[in-house]
Amino acid sequence: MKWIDFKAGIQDFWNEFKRVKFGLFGLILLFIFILAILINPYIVPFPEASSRWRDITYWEDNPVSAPPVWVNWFSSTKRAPSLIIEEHAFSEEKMGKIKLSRAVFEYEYSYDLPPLDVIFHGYAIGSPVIMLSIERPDGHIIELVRRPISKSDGKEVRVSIGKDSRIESYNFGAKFENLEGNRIEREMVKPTSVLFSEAKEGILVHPSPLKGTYKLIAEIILPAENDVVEDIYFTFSGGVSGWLGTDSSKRDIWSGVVAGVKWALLIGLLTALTAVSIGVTYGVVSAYLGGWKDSLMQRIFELFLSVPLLPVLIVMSAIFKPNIWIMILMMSCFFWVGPVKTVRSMGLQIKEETYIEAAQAFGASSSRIIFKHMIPLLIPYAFASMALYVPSAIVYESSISLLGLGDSTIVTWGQILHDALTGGAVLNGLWWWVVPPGLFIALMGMTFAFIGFAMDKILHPKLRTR
Amino acid sequence: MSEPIIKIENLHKWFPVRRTITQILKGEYVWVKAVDDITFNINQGEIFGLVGESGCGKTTTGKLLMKLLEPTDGKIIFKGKDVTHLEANKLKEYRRNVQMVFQDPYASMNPRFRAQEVLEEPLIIHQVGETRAEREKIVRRSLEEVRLIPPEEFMQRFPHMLSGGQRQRVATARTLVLSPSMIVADEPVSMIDLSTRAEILHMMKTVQRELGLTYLYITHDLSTARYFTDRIAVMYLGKIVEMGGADEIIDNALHPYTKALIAAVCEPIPGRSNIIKEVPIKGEIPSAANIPPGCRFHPRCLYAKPRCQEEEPILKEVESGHQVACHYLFD
Amino acid sequence: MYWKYCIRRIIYGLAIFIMLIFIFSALFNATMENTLRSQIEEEIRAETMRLDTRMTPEEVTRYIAERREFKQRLYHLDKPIWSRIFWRAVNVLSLDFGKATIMRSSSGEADVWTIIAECLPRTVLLFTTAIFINIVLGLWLGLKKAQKAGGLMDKTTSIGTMIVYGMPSWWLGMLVIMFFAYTIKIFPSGGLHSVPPPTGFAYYIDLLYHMALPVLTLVLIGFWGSAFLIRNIMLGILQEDYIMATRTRGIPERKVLYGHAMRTAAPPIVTMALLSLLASVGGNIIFEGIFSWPGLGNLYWIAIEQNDIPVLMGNLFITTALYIGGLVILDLIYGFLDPRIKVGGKQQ
Amino acid sequence: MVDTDNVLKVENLKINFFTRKGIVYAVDDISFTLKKGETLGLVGESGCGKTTTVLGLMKMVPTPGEIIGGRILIGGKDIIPLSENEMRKKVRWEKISMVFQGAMNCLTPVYTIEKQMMETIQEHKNIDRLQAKKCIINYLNLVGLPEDTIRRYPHELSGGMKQRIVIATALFLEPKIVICDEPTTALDVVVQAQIINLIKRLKKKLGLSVIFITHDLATEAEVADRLLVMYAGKLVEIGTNEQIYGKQGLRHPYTEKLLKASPRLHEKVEELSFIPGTPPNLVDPPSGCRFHPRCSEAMERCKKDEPPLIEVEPEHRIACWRNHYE
Repeated sequence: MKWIDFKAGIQDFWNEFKRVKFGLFGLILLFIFILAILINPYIVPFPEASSRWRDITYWEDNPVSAPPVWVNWFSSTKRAPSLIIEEHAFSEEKMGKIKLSRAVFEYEYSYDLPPLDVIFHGYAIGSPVIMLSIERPDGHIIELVRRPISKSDGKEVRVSIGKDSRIESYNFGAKFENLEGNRIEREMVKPTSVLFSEAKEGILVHPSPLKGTYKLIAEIILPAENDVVEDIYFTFSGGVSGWLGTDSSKRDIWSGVVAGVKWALLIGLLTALTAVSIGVTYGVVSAYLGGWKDSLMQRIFELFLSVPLLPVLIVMSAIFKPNIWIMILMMSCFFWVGPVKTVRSMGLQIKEETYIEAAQAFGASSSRIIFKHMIPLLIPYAFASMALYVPSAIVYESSISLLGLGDSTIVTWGQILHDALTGGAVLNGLWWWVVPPGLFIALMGMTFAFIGFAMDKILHPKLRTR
Repeated sequence: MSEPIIKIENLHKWFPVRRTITQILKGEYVWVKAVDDITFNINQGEIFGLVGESGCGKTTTGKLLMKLLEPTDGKIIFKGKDVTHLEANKLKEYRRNVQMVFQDPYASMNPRFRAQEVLEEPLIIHQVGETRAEREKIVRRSLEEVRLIPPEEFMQRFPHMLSGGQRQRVATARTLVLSPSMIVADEPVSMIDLSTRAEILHMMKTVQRELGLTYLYITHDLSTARYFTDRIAVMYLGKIVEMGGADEIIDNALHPYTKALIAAVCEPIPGRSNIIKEVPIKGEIPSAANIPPGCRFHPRCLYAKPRCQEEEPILKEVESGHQVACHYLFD
Repeated sequence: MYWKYCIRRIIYGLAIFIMLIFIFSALFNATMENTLRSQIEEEIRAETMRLDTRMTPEEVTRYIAERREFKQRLYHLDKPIWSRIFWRAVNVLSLDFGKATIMRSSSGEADVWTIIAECLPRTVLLFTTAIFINIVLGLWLGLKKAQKAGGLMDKTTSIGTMIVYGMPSWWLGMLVIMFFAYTIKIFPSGGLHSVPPPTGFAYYIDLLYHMALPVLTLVLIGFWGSAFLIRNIMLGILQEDYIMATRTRGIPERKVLYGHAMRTAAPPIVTMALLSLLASVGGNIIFEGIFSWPGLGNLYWIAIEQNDIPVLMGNLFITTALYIGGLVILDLIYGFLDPRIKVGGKQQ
Repeated sequence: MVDTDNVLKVENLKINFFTRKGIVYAVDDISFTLKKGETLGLVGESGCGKTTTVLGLMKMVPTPGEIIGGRILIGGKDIIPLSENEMRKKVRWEKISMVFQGAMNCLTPVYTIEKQMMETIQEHKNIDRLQAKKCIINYLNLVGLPEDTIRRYPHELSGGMKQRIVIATALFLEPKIVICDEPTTALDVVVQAQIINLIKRLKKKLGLSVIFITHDLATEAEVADRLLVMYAGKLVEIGTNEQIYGKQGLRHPYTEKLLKASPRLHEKVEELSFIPGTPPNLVDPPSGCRFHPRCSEAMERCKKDEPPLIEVEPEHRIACWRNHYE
């Protein structure tokens, strides 16, 4: 087929396709998905989610099982969201060889529930000492942590106020609290809830939030000339976090779900492409050859058709532990039977067309007839069925992943759901962990269903209603 | 107009039928005898008509001549050479010489090919014409031969952009690009509207005269056969029952079946609407898998005798060039 | 004519099943033999523990070697590979799936077939109920859609079909459980029946109560598809000449639709609906795990979690048998409904 | 006033198809009558609106088609205003029945012949099964089929047999008008002749009025007493068999050309004539006389004005400007 004809063909098809509204809608959705892959780093807070999904250090600043931020919009008690504060006022003092730097971070607190943790980050060389304190809107200054760093050539420093300032917080709270009536274990105190609450009775038991501007002060003593602490910032592990919350391993679900888009598309499209190409060729060849060859090919086809797909895939995955590529191959190995029956009957019809006979009468070879005359006619059908196999492939992969048999080097929606299931998300009502990944599977399926059904509608004029 | 270009000798085509298990166990075979022992010659430059009802084996005969089907038995001799069974390369050569026009011109062209591509395809398959330009020249010439003038206007059209008549012209032009010596035309006008039917037949006849072609014209329509052909063979259930000059057969039909066929033909002549014109035939054509013994026409024949049920009649010459297979006529 | 067709179809189904069993046996041979070998070793170790303490170490070694040889012969492990595969397939076909490594049936037996036989009826119960409701709803909606094709109802429900097209049933199951079992707490979150199960008539009510959520989920996912399929089949038939001819004969629309059109559509509807649902049984099987419905699907979960290969394999064989059985039944129904098969081909 | 002679009278019938590509004027202002006991032939090339016209007579125009004007009088009563229900119960099959094009596809494949015929009888007549069955067998015998045919499924019968069954079905409610839409096209020559004979015989025997549609002038000559010639949704000529097929006579150029294009069996002709060009697209039909682009005798006037049907001799009307001043 010449390029110009191909273009004309596409143009015709497009003109038809444009009329099917839901098909267009599907295309728009697909475009959005592809866009999400392309601009992934700009729309997620954790762009390395895909490669470091199972690396706990990558997620440690996040809260555990926090709901999404927009929950605040619908709730009367506002929770502090996760936050990173990098901006700070910096001053430095020299006392002989020793340097004293002081960085002041401002934090605007206007919520009802405090963040779960406040963490100091920095990069240290030498053996500096880090002292953290907080200045509250009511003027109290509380010294929180004093952390000397052992000699190093450079390492990440991470100081969690929530973990390391229990005693200081307790001591501060105890000054106001009536301890007679309420015996409170020191270990039970949540430092952030003390620090961000009004200094009055009940601060330990029933804290009420103290809204206003807080100053987080980091004082760093640098004993040697070359000692440095740089890239300092505070992270707040919020009571709500990210667009879709976090899971019980502190992972940001939004980042994970977006990272899953490209794998879903890859699995779906690659499987559908291979399977449909094999299936269409198989069907046409079987129809064209006819006779005992056709019978034999049909028997093989029926053998494959009689295989209960998912159970076999599950057992194969459980036993062979395949990676994602092998999994795609496995699915293609069974998916190809899908279009065969229709293609074969279409092929038989086309074979009966006089122009095939005419080509034979001119002495055209079998391969010429199959590839020049028969397959081009089936291409629209092939595309339509391809679109309709994409969701199946995605669902099958998710199902296998749900059982915990997926490829652990990548992150797919099925795996997130597996984690949710084993993490007790259903039981504990952590809906933000269960809904999004499944919704994305369903959305992706819907996208291709829209496109596929639209193509189907164009291809079967008999089903047209007007 | 004297040398036979093709000789068909005792040609058979039996299709096997799917057997039941008991039949397989008993070793019985069931055949659909689509073509059952036919013999005829077609002379150089002649138009030979093959007439019969659907299922009589006329199309199968055409396909056998085209080598689209392998004969079960018998011989096909083309220009003195036995072409019954051919190897791939010889077959290709044979197909350059014998071409086919199909019943439905629209169906006989790939709807995705432009007229030019349709015409080019045989050239590409047979590697005729070194360059595109050379091939285009041949395509142009053959379009002119079928009176599609100017050819440029039609070359870029898809089949659906052509009218029925134009399509059949393109289909005919396609058979001409390889300059064959014989064309098998299988009901070339039955799918075409009456108003253009005559046009196509006229064109085909002109081309035949100009290029000295030989036609095998397969049809169920006796009236076009009379107009178009020189000689006619009437087939019934895989056998030729009568053969002879076109005028001779129609004006002087001898076989009861031919007579029935002629009687059944409608003609645009006034004053027939009140007459019930009897067709001298009984019942309907039986399946080719279940051929009656003896003369295969006897269950439907009004003149059948006991002999007809037992003995199969053979073609006998009654006049020069007029052969009939019927016991009734010779008793 | 019809019974001949039936017998042929059943024999053919059996042949395919046997072939698949051989293929599976070959495919998973290595894993299954490894499991078998370690099971043998375990048994021998258990036997040696019980041995007479007065035996010399040489005697013990010889004893172990003898026992090992005996057991390996028992399980055909001493034969060449093709023969091992053959025997495995033969065992499977005689419903001998070996012993489970960890899992036990409710009566405490380790025999794989017993474990599976316990689960089988539950899966059949759940899915046949869902299939039945699906077809009834699908027929109702599909007919309505075909009748007013292109109308508002047809369009919106078609969009519905597309929306649920790629939705995994088990995910919907999770949502349904979260909502009905944990939020508004009107249905149990899973299981076959309450603990302890009630007796008598209440047992069946309890069973229905537990079935409600999984069936609801399967129907919610499934019936859109069958409605769409039935709509397309009906729409195709409604455009046939004989429907027009029947209408001109003055037959009322109701009879045209429910008589002629439906009756002609019956064979393809039955096949396509059952086929898609059969596929959904194959595709929804792990769905049981979500609802802790103790059927074959749930068995996959547990077998995988506990790495119990014999149970996993046995389960696969039974699922395959069920699936092929479904296909055969389908064809039998088709043949029964289509006079062209029932009465025989064209008149000769 | 009840017209005793005319069982059917069609006045200014207009049927349009409202398609995406535009309005197709499939049947454009057609008037004719069907007399008692006659066979009216309707001829024309494929796509000229023959089938649409007769479907219109039964008010069975398939969507997106609609009858947009005119009157259809059966026994003097206009059926256009009738509701679907009245049509179904009183008109269809009782007054007017139809034998469809491609009888092969007109029988429901999953029902036996008996069931289909029985259903039709019981829908219209209040008789018990036994009587109905007798009636069915009666009519099957009438069309030359054996009694045991009623137990058969359609796929067990040959094309000719199915056509006979369809004819029997069309007749057994004793309608006055039977429409035959190309009943012989898909059949073999011999069977064709048999079916034509059958229709003629039944017509005489039962006193039917028949509308017989075909694209083949030769077939029409065998059956029709009077003919309507249609071209591109318009009637171009109405005349008796003699007037249309007779040796000499005045004919519409289109009819004339069609006749010259049909080969004859018993007349050897060296050259057949033909009509150049193709039938027009009915979304945008040619102005004036719709045949003028293909007519060799077209005048200036033909391009502008549409010719009316003008009576040129008794019973013979032609829509052509050529005859206008004569």
